[in-house]
Amino acid sequence: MTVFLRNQMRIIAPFATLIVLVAFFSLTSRSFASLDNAANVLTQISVTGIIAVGLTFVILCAEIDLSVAAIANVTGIAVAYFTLQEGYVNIANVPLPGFAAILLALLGCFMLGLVNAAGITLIGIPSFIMTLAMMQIGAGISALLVRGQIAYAVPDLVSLLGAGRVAGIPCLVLVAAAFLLAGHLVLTYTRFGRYVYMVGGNREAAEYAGVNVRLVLGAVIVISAMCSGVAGMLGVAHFGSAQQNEFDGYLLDAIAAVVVGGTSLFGGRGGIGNTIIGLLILGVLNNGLDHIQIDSFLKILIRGLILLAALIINVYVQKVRDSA
Amino acid sequence: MTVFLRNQMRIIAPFATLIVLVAFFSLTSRSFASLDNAANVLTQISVTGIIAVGLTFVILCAEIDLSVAAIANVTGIAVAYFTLQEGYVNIANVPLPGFAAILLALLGCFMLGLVNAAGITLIGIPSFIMTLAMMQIGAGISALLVRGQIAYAVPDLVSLLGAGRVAGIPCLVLVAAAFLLAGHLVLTYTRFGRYVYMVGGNREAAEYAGVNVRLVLGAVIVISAMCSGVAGMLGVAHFGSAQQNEFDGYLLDAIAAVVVGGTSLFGGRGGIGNTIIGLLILGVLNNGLDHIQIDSFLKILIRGLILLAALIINVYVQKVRDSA
Amino acid sequence: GRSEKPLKAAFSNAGLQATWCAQGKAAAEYWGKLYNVDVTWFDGQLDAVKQRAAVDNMASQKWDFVAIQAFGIGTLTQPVQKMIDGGTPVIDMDTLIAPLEKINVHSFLAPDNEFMGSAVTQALVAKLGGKGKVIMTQGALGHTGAQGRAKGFNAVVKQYPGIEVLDTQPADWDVTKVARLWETYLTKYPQIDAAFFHNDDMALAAYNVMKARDRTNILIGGVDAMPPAINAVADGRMFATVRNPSCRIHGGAIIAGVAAVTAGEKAGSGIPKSIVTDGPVVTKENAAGMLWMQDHFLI
Amino acid sequence: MTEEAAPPLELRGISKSFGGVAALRDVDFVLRAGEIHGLVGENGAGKSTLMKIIAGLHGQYDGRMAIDGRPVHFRSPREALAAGIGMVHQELSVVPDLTVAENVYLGQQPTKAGIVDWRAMVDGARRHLADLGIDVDPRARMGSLAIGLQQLIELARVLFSGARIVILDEPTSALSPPEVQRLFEVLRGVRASGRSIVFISHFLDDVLAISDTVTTFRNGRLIATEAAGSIDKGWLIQRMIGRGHEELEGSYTGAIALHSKPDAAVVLGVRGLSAGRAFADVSLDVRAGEVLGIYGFMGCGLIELARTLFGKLRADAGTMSIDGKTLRPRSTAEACRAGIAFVPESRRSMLFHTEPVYKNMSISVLGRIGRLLLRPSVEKDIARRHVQSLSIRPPTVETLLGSLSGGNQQKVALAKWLTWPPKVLVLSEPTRGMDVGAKEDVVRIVKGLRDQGMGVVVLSTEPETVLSLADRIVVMKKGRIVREFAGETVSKDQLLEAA
Ligand SMILES: Nc1ncnc2c1ncn2[C@@H]1O[C@H](COP(=O)(O)OP(=O)(O)OP(=O)(O)O)[C@@H](O)[C@H]1O
Ligand SMILES: Nc1ncnc2c1ncn2[C@@H]1O[C@H](COP(=O)(O)OP(=O)(O)OP(=O)(O)O)[C@@H](O)[C@H]1O
Ligand SMILES: [Mg+2]
Ligand SMILES: [Mg+2]
Repeated sequence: MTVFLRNQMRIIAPFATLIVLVAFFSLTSRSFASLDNAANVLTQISVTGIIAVGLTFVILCAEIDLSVAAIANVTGIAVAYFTLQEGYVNIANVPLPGFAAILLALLGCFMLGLVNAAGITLIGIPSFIMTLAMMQIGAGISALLVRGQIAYAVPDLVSLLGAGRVAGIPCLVLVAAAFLLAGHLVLTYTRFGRYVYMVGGNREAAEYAGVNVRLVLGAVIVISAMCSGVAGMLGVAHFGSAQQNEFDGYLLDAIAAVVVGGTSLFGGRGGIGNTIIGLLILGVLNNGLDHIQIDSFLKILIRGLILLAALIINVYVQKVRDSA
Repeated sequence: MTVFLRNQMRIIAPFATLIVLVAFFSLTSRSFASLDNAANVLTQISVTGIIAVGLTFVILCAEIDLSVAAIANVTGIAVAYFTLQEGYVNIANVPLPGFAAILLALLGCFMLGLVNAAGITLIGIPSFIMTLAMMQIGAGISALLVRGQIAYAVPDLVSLLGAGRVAGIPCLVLVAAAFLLAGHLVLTYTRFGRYVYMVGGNREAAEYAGVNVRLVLGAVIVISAMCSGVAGMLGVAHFGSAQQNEFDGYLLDAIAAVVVGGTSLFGGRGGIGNTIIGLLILGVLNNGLDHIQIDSFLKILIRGLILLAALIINVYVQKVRDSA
Repeated sequence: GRSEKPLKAAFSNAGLQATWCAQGKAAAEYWGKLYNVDVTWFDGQLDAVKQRAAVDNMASQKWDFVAIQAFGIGTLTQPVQKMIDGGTPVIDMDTLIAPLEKINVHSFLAPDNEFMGSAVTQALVAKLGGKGKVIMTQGALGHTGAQGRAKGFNAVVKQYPGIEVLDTQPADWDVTKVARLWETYLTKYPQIDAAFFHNDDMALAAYNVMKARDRTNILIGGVDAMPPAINAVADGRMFATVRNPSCRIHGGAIIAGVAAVTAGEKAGSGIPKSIVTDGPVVTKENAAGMLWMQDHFLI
Repeated sequence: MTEEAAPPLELRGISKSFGGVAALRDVDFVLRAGEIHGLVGENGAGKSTLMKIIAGLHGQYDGRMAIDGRPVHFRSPREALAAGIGMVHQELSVVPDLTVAENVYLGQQPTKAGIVDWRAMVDGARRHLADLGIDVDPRARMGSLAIGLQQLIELARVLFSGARIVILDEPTSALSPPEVQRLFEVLRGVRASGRSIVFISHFLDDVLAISDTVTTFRNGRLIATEAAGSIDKGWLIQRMIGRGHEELEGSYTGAIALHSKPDAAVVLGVRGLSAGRAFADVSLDVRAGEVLGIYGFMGCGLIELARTLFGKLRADAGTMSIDGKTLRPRSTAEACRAGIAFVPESRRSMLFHTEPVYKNMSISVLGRIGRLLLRPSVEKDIARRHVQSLSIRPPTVETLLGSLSGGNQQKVALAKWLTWPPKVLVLSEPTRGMDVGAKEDVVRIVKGLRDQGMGVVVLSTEPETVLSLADRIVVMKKGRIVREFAGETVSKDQLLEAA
């Protein structure tokens, strides 16, 4: 095998999985393979996609962030909290001008990211449990802000980006694409991006080579929080409401997207390309299962089994690559 | 500091946290410090406790099992599925004699554990994502078995162990105590237990010392599944019903108990003693917050913050220990 | 009537994350103040295990009466039985704590989910003139409320051969799943005339998707009739919803509790074992009045 | 002081301790412009610690450091790098998942307008590697290369990073002799450009050959600094160990006569063993009571062969037998049960640093001490015996392994196989990174085991090690056995030639 092909194996395996899924659903459902539905799939993976960009950075560093969904939720709720709500919304909120609301919400998720980063890099709490605690803290803040109510209004800009369309294309998809592209460029073409791979590939070597490992780790955690925050804000606009636990399902989806795409949980291998494939695999899987007539109770199991199959393929292909 | 004291630091720090919590709640609530409530706390941590025994083995080996709650749920549902239900329960189930139902349910969770073990040790999927997939598969099987309905009846033996009392003490507490004790004895006094610590401490070294590392890892994963299965069965008896997603909350609780107790996520350090303290900390925290007058929405946040505080203390004390 | 000495009551409901439950809490506290009852809340956090722990803790304290909405049927039986055995009247709200023959609660105040489902469906079908394509989006399949509402829906559509049911997939009360499902539906089905949702939150989320694709001609029916939905009905975003009277149930629990303590009402004699607390269908015509009653915790 | 210019690097009164253990005591060290400064000393003498202080890895120490006369105190490798100090660490530190090119530029990827310039990086890497005489595709994945190559690439990184002071901590331990010669040429080139080099090695001949000045360390103290031209190996050993060096030196150099035992029973038979690209068609016989040495250059398949014998790697073809019984180990546990024992080359991967000594010794024999239950008192008794017979310091079995010195750790690693002696003991690089004194201990222990009738296989890239231990020697080259020496006299040169 050529060096090039071998290097590409990490992305070829998930890609094959994706092709198989698309072919399967195209054959079993008449409504699946349409342009309109392709747009659906893209919209459906957009929020996950924005979260997954940050998570890719974190996982490339061989860390994990379990607080992404909670931070998305807090930020979405916060931006609504600072927006004037309709009279029937029963929340004692603090209406501010749109830009102020957005800034405050982003500041909020930045702070939460900073707390995560401090816990992990300064105090030395493993990221798994630091972000587990942050997940609870995020849920707590969300609960305090909305107090069981639902808010609907968000600033116009957020609403445009989350629910608007430009030339027929949902802005949300464009934003997600922009985030993915930016993530890819940063990872591939900036020193910081290369440091991320170095820190994930061999933390000690990175440190010896003069990389400020703590700073890189901290930055990566904050980036993850910021991506989650943006995803949460736009998600609230997209779904039309801000409420507690709204984004809970996104934690596993985002992790699964990154990992199914072929990025290694042990760090240093993979990238945004893999994440995109992973997002598409999960997006097609979730969307496709809605298109075929299938026992609702069976769906959960099938989803789990396909996930497992994708993982097994990834691992085997990886072995082929490593031994070649 | 003496060697002895230093070795004990890993348990002293969480213990201090526990004492502080107990003192705090005793002072702020009149109903907290009662024998009756102590029994409450013990009962409430029993199901988590049984799960946490298996999880302690897994985490000592520097692995993780995210499928514990899902496997508990499947097993609980399975044992009910094989039991004759009242006429108003609308599940097409397969009634069998009690002992057969119990055996089948245990066999079921054993098989799921085996699949986990095979994925991790034979195929080489990282435990984090293997058990993530298993979590979905478990949820899928649960859904298929109960199909949105609720089952109530379980075999008499399960019902006795999960909901009965002996000499005024809930059997569930006794079972949990037995599991914790057995776990402690196995970890401390058997060859297998030593291997668990060694595999967690330095996997490669264990392998070069002739330890069958795969076997130990596989065993530990299966033990975790079996503990979860038993917890699920007794949990169903304790709660009085078997339904989908009933045990979802136990995943984070069990992980938190093990980690807050001071067992290292990086393996090789900690033990059942730590897990017991961790269980008590979480149990007292959850229970105590119900006893003081406090805004319900604030509770979630406070819980998260106390969790974080406990983790920070653990990490700092650990540093003191390591540097001393 | 109002209690002379202050009473202590404990409430627990499924989870305050849900607007319906949060409104119930406000109603219970409002009526509690009027009736001189001090209400302590034990949040179930939409988690059977957490609610069980909370109710265990409730049961180890002393209360004049207790009111509970179970998140998972059958999961609270033991502590509730303990309180009943200790002589505390337990009022069951909205969802069965356990099948009624298994436990002797003071009274069970609940809406008729089947009725709610059929009433809204009936309104939709009538508007369609008995002909058209409809979709039902279900709550979590394990939820008894969802099961009742689905039953009501099915009973109505069965009577109209002109009605075609296109899809009935569950969205588990989750607005993100609703959005995903409805994006697919709007792609898959060029014609959808009406949609019935097992609650309003899901209906409003789906409306969002419909609006994004200019498919707002779909008649939307929901359940709960919380203020945002009533407003949606008033301004035409939704066609109808049916009131699931949270205030009536939670306020009723206060009144039933006070009556049990002060007037010595007994289950089955003074107060029926089971009380159906139904609400009306809300359409443009009665929307304003419904909103006012909710503002004052009347329904 | 009457010097015209301050030295590039000057350390005064440096002391450093870890916990209660003093690693450096009051060290004065001066590095001059354009010199190669050799550094030797026993394991644990403090060489690496001093260098890590210079390179900014240990920010906390007592004493003063100055660069060009300016006082400095580095708290991170970044600060040291910025001041022109580059270090190649004792342990390989590369990023296996990145390309060769990026590893050459690790942490200093060239940028154009803030954007990483991949083309410049690949071209530059190719040029630098060519200077070291290495021909690899800079776009290849680092992890796919042999360890020796990786080591050279790491060297290239530091040598060409533009550092004014280059520290090499045992850079040659993974290199083949020709590679070492190439490295020396490059080092001389660096010296000629006026830069300074610190060269640490346990190969005293290498140190004497390349250095201008040599400094010896013992027990955390700087003992002496001399011009390399005026001293010899004996002098160095005397300073390093502080005791007579004659017998040490004897086993260490020169030609030795092999005494093989052709009539002893074969315990381990290997026929046509092959594994991937690592080695092919290896056939060996190991007899009871003899030490079979296997010599070869780094990357010739030694490491893989050792692991295959112990069941850690799976063979593609060929057979193994123990006492004539065929063995096809699928796990290390299986090999172990059949009577094979193994000590790998890296301390990090064979010991439990956070566990006490006795647990490190008993791990392999727990099943014999008690089938199901542990018997700590028996474990400790056994451990005490080994601690005494191997004179391990400190002589307590409860000490945490991590607090032992490297040589003592190495002894513990061996000790775990001594309770129930295995039939075959496979030692991979048993003396890598060990000082001459510790090497002597290993030789003594291994010969003792041999005399008890054990079959021993020693695989090493260090000719001295093979020569001092083996009764019979085979030489491996590119994964195949090319030569066997038995019952004759053999010297280092002959070995090198065969490989
Ligand atoms: N990070 C550390 N923590 C605790 N002790 C340490 C640490 N690093 C070194 N030491 C101790 O300091 C002493 C000096 O170690 P150092 O690594 O400098 O020796 P060395 O001369 O480089 O030996 P070698 O030739 O084996 O590489 C040893 O006793 C070692 O155990
Ligand atoms: N020759 C030997 N030298 C040193 N240690 C050995 C030797 N042979 C076996 N051992 C060690 O003793 C342990 C127990 O060996 P034994 O053959 O008794 O295993 P066992 O108790 O049968 O294990 P299992 O029950 O897994 O088969 C082995 O795991 C190995 O580490
Ligand atoms: Mg060293
Ligand atoms: Mg055996």
